[in-house]
Amino acid sequence: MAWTRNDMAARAAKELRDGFYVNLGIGIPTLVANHIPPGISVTLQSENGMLGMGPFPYEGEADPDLINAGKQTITELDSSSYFSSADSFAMIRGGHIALSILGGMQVSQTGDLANWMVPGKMVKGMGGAMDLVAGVRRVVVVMDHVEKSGAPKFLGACNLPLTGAGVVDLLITDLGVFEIDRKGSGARLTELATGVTVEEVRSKTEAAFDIAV
Amino acid sequence: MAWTRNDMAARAAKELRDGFYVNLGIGIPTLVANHIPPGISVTLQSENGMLGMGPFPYEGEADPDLINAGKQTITELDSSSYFSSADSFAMIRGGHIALSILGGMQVSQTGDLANWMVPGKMVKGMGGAMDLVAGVRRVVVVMDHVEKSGAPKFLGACNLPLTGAGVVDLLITDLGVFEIDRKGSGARLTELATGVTVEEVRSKTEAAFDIAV
Amino acid sequence: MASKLRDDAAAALTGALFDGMTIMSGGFGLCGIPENLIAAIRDSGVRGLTVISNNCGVDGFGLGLLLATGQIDKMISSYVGENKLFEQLYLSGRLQLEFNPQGTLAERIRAGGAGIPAFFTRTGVGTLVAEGKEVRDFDGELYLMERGLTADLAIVKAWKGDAEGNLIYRKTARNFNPMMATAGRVTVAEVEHLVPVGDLDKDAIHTPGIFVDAVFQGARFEKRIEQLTTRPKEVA
Amino acid sequence: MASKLRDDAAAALTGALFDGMTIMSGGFGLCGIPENLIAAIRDSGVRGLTVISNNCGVDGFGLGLLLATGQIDKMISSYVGENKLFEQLYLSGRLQLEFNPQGTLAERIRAGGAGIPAFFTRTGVGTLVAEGKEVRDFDGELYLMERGLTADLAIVKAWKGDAEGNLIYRKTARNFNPMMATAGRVTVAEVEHLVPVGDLDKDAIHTPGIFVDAVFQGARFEKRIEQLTTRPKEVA
Repeated sequence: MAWTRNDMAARAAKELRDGFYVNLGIGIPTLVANHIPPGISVTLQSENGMLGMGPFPYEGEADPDLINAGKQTITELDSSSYFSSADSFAMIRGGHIALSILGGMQVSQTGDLANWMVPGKMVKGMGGAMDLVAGVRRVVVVMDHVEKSGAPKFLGACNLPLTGAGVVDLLITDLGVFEIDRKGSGARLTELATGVTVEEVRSKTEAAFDIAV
Repeated sequence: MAWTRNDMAARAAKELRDGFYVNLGIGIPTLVANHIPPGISVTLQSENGMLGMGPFPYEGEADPDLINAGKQTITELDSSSYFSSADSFAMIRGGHIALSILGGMQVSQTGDLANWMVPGKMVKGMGGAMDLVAGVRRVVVVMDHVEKSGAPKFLGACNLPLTGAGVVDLLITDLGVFEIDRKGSGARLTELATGVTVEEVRSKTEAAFDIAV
Repeated sequence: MASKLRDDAAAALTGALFDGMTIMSGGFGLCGIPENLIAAIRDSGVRGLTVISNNCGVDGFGLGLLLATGQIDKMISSYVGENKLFEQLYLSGRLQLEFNPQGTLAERIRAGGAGIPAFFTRTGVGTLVAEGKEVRDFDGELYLMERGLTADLAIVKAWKGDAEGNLIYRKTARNFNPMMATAGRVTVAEVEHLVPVGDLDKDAIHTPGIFVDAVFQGARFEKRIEQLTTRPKEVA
Repeated sequence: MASKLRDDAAAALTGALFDGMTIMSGGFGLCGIPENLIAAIRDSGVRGLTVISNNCGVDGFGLGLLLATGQIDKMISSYVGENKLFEQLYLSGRLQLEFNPQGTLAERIRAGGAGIPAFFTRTGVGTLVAEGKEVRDFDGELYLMERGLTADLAIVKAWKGDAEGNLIYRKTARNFNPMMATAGRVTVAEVEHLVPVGDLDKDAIHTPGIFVDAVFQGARFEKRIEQLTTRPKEVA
């Protein structure tokens, strides 16, 4: 019985620490905001140029001048500030964001990430993903463990074009959690989803990993 | 009868055009602001981070948070704006300032300028001078034609450490005006101060120059 | 001083357009885009454009208008394809596309306006983005060299502006507009509110007037929302 | 959230000081300098400092205080020597000095905070500043490669700030403060007016709180004027 999307988001939320500045990607990472542990306060950055993202606006109160990086209407908080996209990515590239949680298509055992392009399909672009994985201090990827076809997504080496090489610190899938050493010393399985066995993970994984559960 | 400091400033002011954004150095260049021709409006930039410099404040109204690049108290205008020093020099380096008028110790016939350092004397630093001559679209130097000792200051090559190489477009001295080609095609004497002869200029100049008066 | 004030978008663009030119256009998605200037560029009929903009609008709005008329030859963007037409034009080879990571694009434009011909960034090392670019080790880390970007024309949209060209943007509509204002050989700004010189807070001006060649108050702003997301009002 | 608010300069610097460290200090001349933090650094007795600051204060004020106590080993500046002591220390070999053109210094700090390890600039080509640096041709023009600058600690001074660390500077007291706030591994800010979170105009915040680790309201600000220049009041 693997983790649900919400379970994965809840697990990712455990990576948050009080006072963290965090950037959340589209999809499951967005759900992480619903699972922030009590007593912990984090500030959400939106890479188009905002710090201190608030929740969606009430019906009828959306402001076209206030959107997040997913182009959704949002709100501001008392603590919010706005800045240009150049200043926003200076913040990201300069290592000022503590944590980025984003989705993935493939992750390799050395922390490579592919999540922006499938050759042969229409390419929409990498947006800010390459900057985020290159600049943010700690990168957590949340993704399904296998393709719909059953093909593994945690690989020895990605075969899709990379978003970044050696950039992932932690991989959370529906089957468990892997710590990855960016410098190439390998991956370790550190947690299993409820009812999932090491054997199941092994059978669905191409990447080499040590067991530390 | 050579030009006075005020004459030189007045001559430099003729280089101003309506709508110009201008940076004026310390000394004679500062006097240029007193000679802005009627019908011409220019905006003065101060490289510490201000556009639209106003005159000195009235007695008793100086604001310690409002100084120019010479560290003098100044005032703002309705049109003024403030920005960081990084943004200020981005403006300068990016070629957005039309004209810089500054003082010089030595100028060469190829437009080299030395105005920041005399070896053996205490060096106070170049401040923003190197950025200004490298970034501003047109650079005018105003200086006495010779040293107090009588030694020429418009030379074949500067012997003082340079502020910039091939950066001066126009040289105004107490004896006349020289157009200089930055690309090295030479200097031309285009104006003589009242009562000054070409022979006098020649005798007090080391640089080679054509005559176009 | 010769005024920078213009009556409308067409007047503000007079003399600034030519076939084959490069135009930077501010905005992120449909947020903070120069609506009036884009429409005027469409109406001008100028062709063969290279457009530098983070996105390319949607069908029938924003830069999508210039796709529909076939005026754009090439886009330099970080994320596109919010509209069907873009995909058709691209797949049929009628539209060239250069992808830049969003932060690299923003920094390239900032560098172009700041007189910096090239800089190094970690972004894109080991990816397709690195192809053909210099990779260099600084203190044991690898970085790519990226070049500054300028354009023949930058079109930007601000919330408030004055006749000196001083501009203030609002909330996340700021995005790429301030850098682009610095990187156009000619920069034209449309504002929602034209205010008297002196009304803007001098410490809060985002774009000093030096960067702006022409400014006008937009006739009307649609300010379309791309993805309306809301929550129900809590009942007391 | 763990508060960034501190009672005073000494509390704000707790744990941030060590001998031999590099400190960036905001301000241009005596304008916009972190007066309270400089005094607290003097009182801490920390030694062997490398200080990055455009200038080095005057005798008895600003960074001149740290010269008087011999705490500074090296300055990285664009213009110094407004005080006699500086000259004495330098000429007697007790103080090292690295000159940077003012714009290059500002940009190096901006780059350091922005994750840019190096960039190219025309400034200084063909001068002493170019010694030992890579010179490179871009499109027929020569440029120098300059490196990004960071520091163990950045001390900045703002006009208004809140407990989140959001800062707004006033007039030309802004100068080097915003870039330095981004380039310190630890950044401490002193403000003239501490205001409730939410009071600052969100579009006008110069330094978002993410860059600030500790903030306090300065006990008193002398705000000394270096060169008082005035004109007589016109009589009506």
